[in-house]
Amino acid sequence: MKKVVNRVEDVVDEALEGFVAAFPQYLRRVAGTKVLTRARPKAEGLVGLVSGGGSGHEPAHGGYVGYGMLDAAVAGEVFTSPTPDQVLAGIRAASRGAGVLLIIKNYTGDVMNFEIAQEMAESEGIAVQSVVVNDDVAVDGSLYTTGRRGIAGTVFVHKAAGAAAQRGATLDEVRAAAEAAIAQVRSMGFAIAPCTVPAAGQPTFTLGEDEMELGIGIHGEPGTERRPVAPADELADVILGRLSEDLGLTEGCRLAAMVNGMGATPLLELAILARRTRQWAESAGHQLEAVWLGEFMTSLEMAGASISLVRLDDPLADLLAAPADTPALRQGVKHD
Amino acid sequence: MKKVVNRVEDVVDEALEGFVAAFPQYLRRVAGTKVLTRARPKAEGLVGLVSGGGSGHEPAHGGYVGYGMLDAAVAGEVFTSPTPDQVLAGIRAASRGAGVLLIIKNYTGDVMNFEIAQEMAESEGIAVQSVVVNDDVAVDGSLYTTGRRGIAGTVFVHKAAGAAAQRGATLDEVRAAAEAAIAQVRSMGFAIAPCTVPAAGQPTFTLGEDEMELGIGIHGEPGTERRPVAPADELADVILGRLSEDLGLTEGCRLAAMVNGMGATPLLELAILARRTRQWAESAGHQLEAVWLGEFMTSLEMAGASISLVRLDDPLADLLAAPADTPALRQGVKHD
Amino acid sequence: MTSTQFRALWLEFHERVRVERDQLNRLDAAIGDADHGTNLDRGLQKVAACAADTTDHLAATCRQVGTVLLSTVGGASGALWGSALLRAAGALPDSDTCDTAAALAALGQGVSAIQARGHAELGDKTMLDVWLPSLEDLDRRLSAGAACGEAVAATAGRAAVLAQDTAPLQARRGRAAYLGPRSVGHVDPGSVSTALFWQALATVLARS
Amino acid sequence: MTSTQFRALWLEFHERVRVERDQLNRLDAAIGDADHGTNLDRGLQKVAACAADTTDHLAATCRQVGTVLLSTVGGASGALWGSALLRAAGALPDSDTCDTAAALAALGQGVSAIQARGHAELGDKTMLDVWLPSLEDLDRRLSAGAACGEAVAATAGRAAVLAQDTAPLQARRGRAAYLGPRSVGHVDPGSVSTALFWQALATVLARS
Ligand SMILES: Nc1ncnc2c1ncn2[C@@H]1O[C@H](COP(=O)(O)OP(=O)(O)O)[C@@H](O)[C@H]1O
Ligand SMILES: Nc1ncnc2c1ncn2[C@@H]1O[C@H](COP(=O)(O)OP(=O)(O)O)[C@@H](O)[C@H]1O
Ligand SMILES: [Mg+2]
Ligand SMILES: [Mg+2]
Ligand SMILES: [Mg+2]
Ligand SMILES: [Mg+2]
Repeated sequence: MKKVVNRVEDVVDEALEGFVAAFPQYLRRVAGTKVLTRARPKAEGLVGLVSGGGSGHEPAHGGYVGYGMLDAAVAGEVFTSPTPDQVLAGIRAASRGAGVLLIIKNYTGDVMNFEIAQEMAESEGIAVQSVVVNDDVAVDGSLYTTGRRGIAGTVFVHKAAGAAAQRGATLDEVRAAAEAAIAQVRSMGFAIAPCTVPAAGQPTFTLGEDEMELGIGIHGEPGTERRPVAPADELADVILGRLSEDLGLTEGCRLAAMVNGMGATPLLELAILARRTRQWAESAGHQLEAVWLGEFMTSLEMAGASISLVRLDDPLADLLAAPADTPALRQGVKHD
Repeated sequence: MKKVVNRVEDVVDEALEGFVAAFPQYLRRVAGTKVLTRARPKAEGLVGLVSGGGSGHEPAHGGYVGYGMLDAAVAGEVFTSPTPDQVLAGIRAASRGAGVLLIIKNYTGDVMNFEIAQEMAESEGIAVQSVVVNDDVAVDGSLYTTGRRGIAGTVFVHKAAGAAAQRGATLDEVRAAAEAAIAQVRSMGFAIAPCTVPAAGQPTFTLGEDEMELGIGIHGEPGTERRPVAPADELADVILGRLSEDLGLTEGCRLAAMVNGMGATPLLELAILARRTRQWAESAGHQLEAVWLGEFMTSLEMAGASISLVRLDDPLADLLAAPADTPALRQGVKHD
Repeated sequence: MTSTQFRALWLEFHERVRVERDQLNRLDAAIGDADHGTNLDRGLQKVAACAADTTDHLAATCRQVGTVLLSTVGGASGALWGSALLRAAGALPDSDTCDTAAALAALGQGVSAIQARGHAELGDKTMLDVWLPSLEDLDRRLSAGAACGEAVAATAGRAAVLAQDTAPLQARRGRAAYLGPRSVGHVDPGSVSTALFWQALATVLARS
Repeated sequence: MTSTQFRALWLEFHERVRVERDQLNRLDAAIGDADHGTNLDRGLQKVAACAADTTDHLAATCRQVGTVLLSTVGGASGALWGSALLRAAGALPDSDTCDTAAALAALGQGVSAIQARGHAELGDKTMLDVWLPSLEDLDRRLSAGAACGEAVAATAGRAAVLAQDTAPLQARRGRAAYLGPRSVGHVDPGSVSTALFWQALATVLARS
């Protein structure tokens, strides 16, 4: 295993320090925790937003802390959900007197640890609500009692809820905005090469020279299906077909898309998926109003990508287009 | 070779289509060329900025086309400098009547092809000047008649010259701003794993499990030195020491830094380098006014990173901090 | 059980997890995210460090172990082990020793907490597939009059078998559930670590 | 040389580059960026396609080849070959045939253009390390009275040796220069493709 690290045990801690070192205008670290919070906290009386999860998904989640998105991001060890005391510290840091919304990706560990933290915060008198993102269509929710996973589409939820909170919506309204986004977002990913968790030192799986995994999550785990590698357009078509079917898209829908790199896939290649996504939308008669192209929620140095679609209506389109100023997502630059 | 591509011959073309598909609010493609230009061209009478080079460095160079940075980016095949006719198309697209500055990275191929294009454009009556970026300290310029390579520090030059041009500086002034940035920027990179040029199908070099290349360029080529892998802090220290020595830094300098991922190195790991960069600056008594952390100029899916330093004075600090609104670099978001 | 034994139990459990750490990670890599060994090892190391400088009574020690696990393990297993220990603490006395019945009750409470927190059932391919039948197994042996130490030793052996028996199951809870049919044929890592806990308990009881 | 031979020369050169494409890439991978074979092959493929539907005179054909190479090869070699052909065209007549002296003059002009554009000197480990001595070699043979076809065939053989002789040199121009002492021990890819050009020329002349 070759990594740009010092001691494997210090990776998360040093990376958090590094984010603050790089983005002091955006981020502070809550002392003694793995929580990143806004350098310039939002005004009192606005709803706070907390998300987080295991590390290894950078820029998620610390990269989305800032104006118009999250107020605190809680980091666990690599691919390991954070512990309740850390989430509690995040809730406290995000609280500005109007309640806090937790945006949780649907994994057993995340859900349970955030749930315990929520109970703790409530017992301290902080109003906390939570939403669980489950955008991964690779997992057929009806088959498993755990439901579907949350993957890259979660960033759309951060953005929508963040914009609502920044505008002064109440806790109920912010939760409703998040739920409206969750209801309309679907994602699916694939991997052509695995990643190596620093503490484990071994790739999470091995693939033959002509094999890939379809339906992967974001924790280096194998997908729902192993299959021969396929051209980019074919992969995009398979995924877009699944997303579209699951969303029940009929002709002429308003959509936003995300083409998300898992870590090692060059932007050059991701762009080829973006091209196909627009071709697909055009041939299906949809209106593709935004494409987010880049690395939004990664799996360390896994090679592969995920595509997300979100069906828009006026309010959701508006929230996604609102200004945001965070380390990893900025829009709404003022031109002279 | 596993890649997210269709036909290997179409990679660059399809990726360019993909960038426009993803960023129609920023980018247009000059029909029949590999040139990306601004969707909303700058006002007449402003100096145009053109850069470019081989593909495989994404987000460079198309990602920097937009308000406050480039007016046109010219893409060659993967790691191959673009041809003069393409550069000429870029110059024409960028020209708003006040002349055009070419920002060239110092590689024989780039310099010659841009030079030929410059001659062609001048014969068409467009005033063209050019600067050559040579920030790579790994190559000792005094030994080789070719001088040093241009690598990731080039993006600082795009930013500085772009801000000057956007503000209405004359061609001479914009060139002077670019040259002032070039004079103060130094970079050096390393690789722990090679990349594979799609058309070649083979990794550009092979490394043992404990080996790395120090002093790499951005074209998948081996570095100036092969050495055993080292902890992140040690790598950062070696590079920062070289940059500092080469810049002749004394105590208390004003600096900006870039920690640039080569493609496959997770942001989690790059952040560890950013941490060390700030530690180094503090212990050396420098004032680190900005850290750019992310992937700015990549080598496909190479694993590794480069660090750049730029010594600031008031004008340069001001140009680097000016608003920019491009697919890959945005700053100056308007808060409500 | 005495509070000294209780502390020894966690040192012993840690030792076994430490030794099996990479194997637990490998099991988790096959159907999860390759961190189960690292997670437990990290938490138990902290527990062991704390255990060294505490002389608290049983309930307080158990609560401390729960708090430490909750705040250091992370992931599904951290929430579950933490919840279990915090609940079990409520069933233990504020004294240095307790009888077998109280210890059994605490164990039962802990397992209920795992069920309440994780909503898993028998056969879902989780640690409960070891916890539930092994608790029953121990109960049966004690009811049949076996000595405590011997009964636990036998149950620990059974737990190891139960852990291996998770292989043919298809996961319906936790991360492995996302693999659907592909989870079949792999042993559940949390079940293996649970079996290690039983072995640690047996070892500690055998010592005295 | 006739314009038909000139066109055949480019088809023949393309064929040789196509066959050696991966080998040229491998040579370039060692001290450059692994694209020299791909670059030349791409450009020559386009040249071959254009050559098929043109019946122009020598100068025009040569100018066309230069323009195509300039706009399709890219990299250092594209700028150099393109510049060379455009300059050489100036030394060729607007007719279907030229004598050996004119052909030699054109070749010399082309090589001067490579020197002017690239500022390399003999021994810098570039294609000039084949071009300059092989031009001299050809000159010598012709002056000594050799027939044109035989002289070129002999020079082509010499060119192949010259290409291999670049191995011990340390690069001072082009991408390989950045490797400094590490460029020693590897053959220069542009020199090898230049030798292929000489072989193509020899083959075409031998045919008539
Ligand atoms: N809902 C649940 N109920 C009981 N045990 C569970 C549940 N979900 C997961 N587990 C157990 O947790 C183990 C995984 O723990 P670990 O790898 O540490 O956490 P994570 O799955 O979050 O990475 C599984 O092997 C399984 O035994
Ligand atoms: N300045 C120069 N003068 C002459 N030949 C050069 C010069 N620079 C490079 N070359 C030749 O070009 C070859 C490399 O071509 P190619 O790989 O196609 O371009 P690039 O180096 O831009 O990738 C080298 O092997 C060398 O022979
Ligand atoms: Mg985990
Ligand atoms: Mg090249
Ligand atoms: Mg796990
Ligand atoms: Mg090359």
